[in-house]
Amino acid sequence: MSATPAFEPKIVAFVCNWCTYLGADLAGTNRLEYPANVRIIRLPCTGRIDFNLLIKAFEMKADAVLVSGCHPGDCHYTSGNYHARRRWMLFRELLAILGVDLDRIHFTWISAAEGKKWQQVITEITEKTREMGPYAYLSPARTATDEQWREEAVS
Amino acid sequence: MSRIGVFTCWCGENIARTVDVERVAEAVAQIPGVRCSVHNKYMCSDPGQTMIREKIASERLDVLVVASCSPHMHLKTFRKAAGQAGINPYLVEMSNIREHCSWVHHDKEKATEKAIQLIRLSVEKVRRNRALEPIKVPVTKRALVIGGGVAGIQAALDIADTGYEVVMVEREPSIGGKMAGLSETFPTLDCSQCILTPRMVEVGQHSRIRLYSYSEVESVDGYVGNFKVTIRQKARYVDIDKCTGCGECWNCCPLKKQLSEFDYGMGTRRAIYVPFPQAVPARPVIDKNACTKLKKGGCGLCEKKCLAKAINFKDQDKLVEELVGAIIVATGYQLYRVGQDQGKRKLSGYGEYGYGRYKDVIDSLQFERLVSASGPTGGVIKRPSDGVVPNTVVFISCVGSRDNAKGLSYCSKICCMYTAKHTMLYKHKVHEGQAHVFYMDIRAGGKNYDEFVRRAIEQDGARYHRGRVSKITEENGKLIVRGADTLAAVPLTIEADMVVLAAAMRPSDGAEELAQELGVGYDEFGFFSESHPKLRPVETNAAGVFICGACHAPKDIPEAVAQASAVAGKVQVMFGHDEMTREPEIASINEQTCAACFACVRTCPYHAIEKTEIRSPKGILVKRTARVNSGLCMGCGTCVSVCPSKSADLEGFSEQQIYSMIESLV
Amino acid sequence: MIESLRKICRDLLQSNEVQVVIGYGQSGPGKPVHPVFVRRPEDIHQLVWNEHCYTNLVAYLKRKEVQSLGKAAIIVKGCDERALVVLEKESQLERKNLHVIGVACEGMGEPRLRKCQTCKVRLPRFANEVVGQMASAVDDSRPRWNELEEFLKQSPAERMAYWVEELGRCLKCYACRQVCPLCYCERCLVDKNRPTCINTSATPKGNFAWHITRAFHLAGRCVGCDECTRACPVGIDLRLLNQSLARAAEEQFNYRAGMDPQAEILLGSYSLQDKESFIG
Amino acid sequence: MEIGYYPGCALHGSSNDYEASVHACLKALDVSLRELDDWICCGATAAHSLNHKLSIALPARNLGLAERDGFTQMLAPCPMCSMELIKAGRCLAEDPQVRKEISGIVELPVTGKTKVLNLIQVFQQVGLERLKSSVKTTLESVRAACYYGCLLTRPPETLQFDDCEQPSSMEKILEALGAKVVTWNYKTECCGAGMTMANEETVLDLSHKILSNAAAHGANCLVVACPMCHVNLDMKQGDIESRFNVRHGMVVYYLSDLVGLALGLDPQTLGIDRHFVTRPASPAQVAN
Amino acid sequence: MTTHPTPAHPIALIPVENCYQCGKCTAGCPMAERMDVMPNQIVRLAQLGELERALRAESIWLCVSCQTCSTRCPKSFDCAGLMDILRQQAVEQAKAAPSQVRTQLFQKAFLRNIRRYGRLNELELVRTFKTLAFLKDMNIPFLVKDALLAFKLQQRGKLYLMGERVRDRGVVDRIFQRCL
Repeated sequence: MSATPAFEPKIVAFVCNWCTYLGADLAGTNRLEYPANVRIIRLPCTGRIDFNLLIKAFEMKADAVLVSGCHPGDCHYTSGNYHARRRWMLFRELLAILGVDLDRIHFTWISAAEGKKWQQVITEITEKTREMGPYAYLSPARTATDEQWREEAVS
Repeated sequence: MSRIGVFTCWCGENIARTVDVERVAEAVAQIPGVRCSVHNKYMCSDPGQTMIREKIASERLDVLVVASCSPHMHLKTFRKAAGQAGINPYLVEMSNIREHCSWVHHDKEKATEKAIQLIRLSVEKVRRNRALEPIKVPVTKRALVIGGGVAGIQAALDIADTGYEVVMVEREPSIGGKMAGLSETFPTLDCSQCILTPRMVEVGQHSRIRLYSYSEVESVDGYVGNFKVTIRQKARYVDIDKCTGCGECWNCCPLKKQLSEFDYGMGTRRAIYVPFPQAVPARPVIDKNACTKLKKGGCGLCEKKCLAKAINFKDQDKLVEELVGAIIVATGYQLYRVGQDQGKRKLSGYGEYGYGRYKDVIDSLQFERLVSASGPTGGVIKRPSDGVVPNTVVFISCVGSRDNAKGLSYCSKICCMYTAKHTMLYKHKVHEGQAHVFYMDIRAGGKNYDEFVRRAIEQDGARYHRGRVSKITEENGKLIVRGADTLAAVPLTIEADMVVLAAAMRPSDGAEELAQELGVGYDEFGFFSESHPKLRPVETNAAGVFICGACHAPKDIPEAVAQASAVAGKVQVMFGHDEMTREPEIASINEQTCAACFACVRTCPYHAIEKTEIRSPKGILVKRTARVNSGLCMGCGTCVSVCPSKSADLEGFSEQQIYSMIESLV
Repeated sequence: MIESLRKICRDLLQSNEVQVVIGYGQSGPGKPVHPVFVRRPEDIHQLVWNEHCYTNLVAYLKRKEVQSLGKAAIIVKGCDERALVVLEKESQLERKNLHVIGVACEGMGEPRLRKCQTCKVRLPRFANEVVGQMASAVDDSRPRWNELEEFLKQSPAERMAYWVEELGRCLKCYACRQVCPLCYCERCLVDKNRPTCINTSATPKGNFAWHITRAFHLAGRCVGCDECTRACPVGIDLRLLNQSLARAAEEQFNYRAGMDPQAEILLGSYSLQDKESFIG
Repeated sequence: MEIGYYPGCALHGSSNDYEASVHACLKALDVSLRELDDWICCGATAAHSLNHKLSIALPARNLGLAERDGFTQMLAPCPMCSMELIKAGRCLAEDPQVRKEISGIVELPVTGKTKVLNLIQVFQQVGLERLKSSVKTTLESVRAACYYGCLLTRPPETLQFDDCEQPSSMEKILEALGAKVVTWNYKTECCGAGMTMANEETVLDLSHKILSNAAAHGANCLVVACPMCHVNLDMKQGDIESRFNVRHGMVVYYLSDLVGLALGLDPQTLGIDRHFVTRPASPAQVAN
Repeated sequence: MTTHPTPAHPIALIPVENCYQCGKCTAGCPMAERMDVMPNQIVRLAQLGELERALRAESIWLCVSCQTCSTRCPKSFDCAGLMDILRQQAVEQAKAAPSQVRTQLFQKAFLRNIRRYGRLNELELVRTFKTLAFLKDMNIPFLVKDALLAFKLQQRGKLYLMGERVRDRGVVDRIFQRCL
């Protein structure tokens, strides 16, 4: 358990302007409280969220990254999220083989109506990340999740 | 080095309660480049905005960050304010420290810290904002209406009457669409043609409407305000300008036995024909698949008879171009084909109903012709097989509709009403006749609609059975209809003289191809998709393309007409200005570095990126590159992600802006 | 075999059907095989064909200096040809401006190269003509992902450790990029500044940023010619990265780059049915 | 061509005339049948009425045997059998879990990959052209009502054979043989199937309707490809006539009977003489 | 009393809620006239969890499994399949309609028969069935009814006194054991 009580995870959220950003707004209007660790980067559409941005976020010492946009079929630009979905799917494969900790990178669909879901997602991610402790991107040090992986692997 | 001004808002207590606004202002003031960091109770209020304008002047600020609520709330407000103070509106960014901070956190310490960071994000972004000018797109004040049914007619007339030109394209030889073939309309039972034909004539004679009948849209290029439309005028073999519509030709044509499309095969026409007497234009067309002259070079009687010399057997398809600013799709519907072939793979027909095998099993539009005073039987209900007046008629609803197994899951909405109408019309013409209806649910929502159905049952004695029909067979001249009455919980067999199937409504043939040509979305059934089901019901996701009538979903005449007028309204708003301004936050391509892999072209949801070639003055190919059509780009930025060399970039969310935001998170 | 190959090329040059033949040459027995660009019929003897002709000549088509030589004929193996298919789909070449001479291939190198052991396309499929024929049938029973699966048996951290170590040796010489038949950008992203999307420092960050980008830009495109791995002066096994994406493309989207000229480009299209189990 | 052969209980019992007919006319068309060794009953209605697992296992055992003997295709002339076999085959093919369990139960590895054919499909494989060319006595006096009953086409998504509402595959074959076919309404109505014993009235009613409708549309014989249908329409015809006190006298042929007659085989070899109804001029006699 | 479907209950595994009660099953059912509860009502009862009444219905035993309902169902609901499951349940829970006992007996006899020989032994099937039926209802006419038929079959060489049996009868019995 590498986490210390002092540790406050840094979470970067890349969200689309029309669904998830508004979902987060709704969470605000409904005063749904959640941890203050998330930093939202607003982009027009998940279609705009390039994998280089995610890498950059990790390089900038993000402990977890969230990518979120409109549910399939609801994209403000009709199909941006479909293109994104494919990209992410493959990108995760690449991260997996590189040994990047996939528990540090999250993908969700959150609509403008899902303020509640935004609250839950952020709370969960923050708690989870806090437990896992700071993310040493590219350090071969074994992490908590790694141990977990090992257990699953043997079982 | 830009001079940045940061204006932090209290939003009364909304922000100040959990965010120490003073501390935020002080902290932010330390960020390099920030020349002025102040706060105010209500930034969006007049005093607040005045403060912003004053500071801009006094501190000679050139870019601004307003830290208050969601940009969806007030970005426009503050950009306007800045604009008034002489700053380019696109040099203003907002930090959302209310919805995303003060309202969702209680720990003042953390909230304040976060607020500072959020503002730092925006400061880093705004540094790299570029002054942008709204894109001005000239508007061609002419509208194209595709489809000359009741919806198209309504839209065309509304637009033309406000003084704009309209181009109408109709696939059939005459406008009028399905409504022209209906007998009487629910719930008032007023004669369909009596309502429609005057409107058709108006279209035909309107000085500002150019009608292309017997024509189809071949291709559409350009973008909102500036479409170039190519129209194929199908060879008609009759010069409609010379033709006087006297009728000599079709009266002399020896080929009398051609099945009439207008009568859905219930009646016949000649090889040269006007689909129906009130046709607009009232000019004939030659059926090249029937005409002996065109097939074998014989006959040619009509040509001899025509004093106006309007017949031209050498006629060929012509392509004409029209420039328009808006496109209205009103391509309407067709009936689901009850027989096997649906022209669409995933649908299957009702073998069990024997449509096509039993002459007296007909669909609802065929029945309309049978009861129509102008129909093949002059309005006398005679069954097709032997012309006998049927004493028992079974009407079956939901044929194709709400039948997942046959491929259509949706309700066609109007069948309940017209079936009730059919039973009445039948009863009014055959007094001793008995109408039976097999239905699943009666959906009669609408002004005087349910009353209408009750009338059919209570006054005109239609017998309604709640259940589907399983099979229809023919035995010695009778149609044996095997259904069920689930309310009585009995199987029910009725010996009928005629069966009328309320077949489902489907989009017209070619709807999907047209949608693709226009870059408009459509659902799994081929119905055009509106851009927002509640707030933008007649717009599509392709700017400048609108939809009305049954091409959008099954609907009845009043709805189609209402939608058509709504579209007209939208178009009038658009044509109210000489040019349209569009948000300048769109994509652009660095043509020097573009490798012409055209990944962007493939992924752009709006087909807004084109393949182009850069040529030297001598015309030698220098290189190929992608180029953004600023008239079409909606600024989603998908192209940026797929561009391997990042030659594509997006104003307002440029690579530089985003990266510096991320970097500011250290 | 080689004679018929030379004859075809000689005729092409003589008839001036093409101005240059891109093929394999060898300065002498046992000497390394290298690409040759034959422009005169009399030089045709320079062409050789043996089991050391493993390089993928398609990479030379993107070179301006080669393009300047005029219409080319290129000698390809079944595997190399896949790269041509991708390039054509990405409108980097027009088939009519290129004469493709396919050569039936039993596999290259002694012992066989890794890519050859699981090769499925030993006969070129779209070439103008194919020289030689297959002695043995293509056996596609061979499991293709062994190394990958072996590698994935390690824990994430072990993998990370491996790559930090491996990529740590990267000199940023970009040979992997240069030899790749599918890296044709006029200005590579890594050379772009304002902003610098890819950290160029020779630190783990920099190394990962580059190699992630290189691999991912080949997602659904890499045809597994392994030129990058072969060209790497410090012997980083880049093949693994390419394979992980190739396998995903195949298993998730049933897509193999350069196999079906009709198929829509993987990352240029989408399907409503795409899996999204990983999305919350 | 050689294909596997699963007779099913009926053809080795009271419907031995059907087996005779199938054998004779397929032999004449050089289709040799290899009978599945030690096959067991498919379980029929009883199994799927009383125990689902059994209704998969019994046919699965036979599919297992077929795979063991390397049959790629197997003819099951009884539609009930072929339907049960195909249904089981699909369950197995679709679900590895089921495959595992059932293989255990039937003590044979079984994947369900064997293609099970009904009689019509075998004729289709022989090909209409081949049939045409090998006709010896044309059947012009035949005005057949082709009766498919239930299980030749239903359930359609399991069987994937012909059009379940308006099947026409038998007609095509008969027309190729020069016979006339009538269009009628009861092609796919049920004759009462296995209820013959337990619920006779039902069977008599349903079969009566079928016979009457065929006659009403001018048929001089019924053509079936199912032993049960034959029992109900032929063997029971006497009882039907006495129950409704009518005279049907409707000859009921197996499809293979008519094919056989056209190929010039004699009624005895085809087992036609073992039918119950033989009264009106049989096309064979007309032909000679 | 009503048995509500539980996940354990096989009925819970079929999507009864898909049925929208259009009645096309009833309309096409060749047996509907004779049924006490219409096919669509059977499905309805299943939807309501009123299985008791469905299980005791005669209809499920009148169903001839002709598949017409399933084939024409606009919601592709397998009505015939439901009938099978109900029959199985009815027997397990001993709720089968007494009036339809013959059908059940016949099917029981059928299974017993093939369990013993691996293949159907028609003569024995009739024998067992008739005896079972007789023991139930003591109906002599029905007992002797088909005696003449046997003779007619005999004439046509269609009667086998000794039916066929498979060599490996052990496996057949084991299959039954494992399934029942």
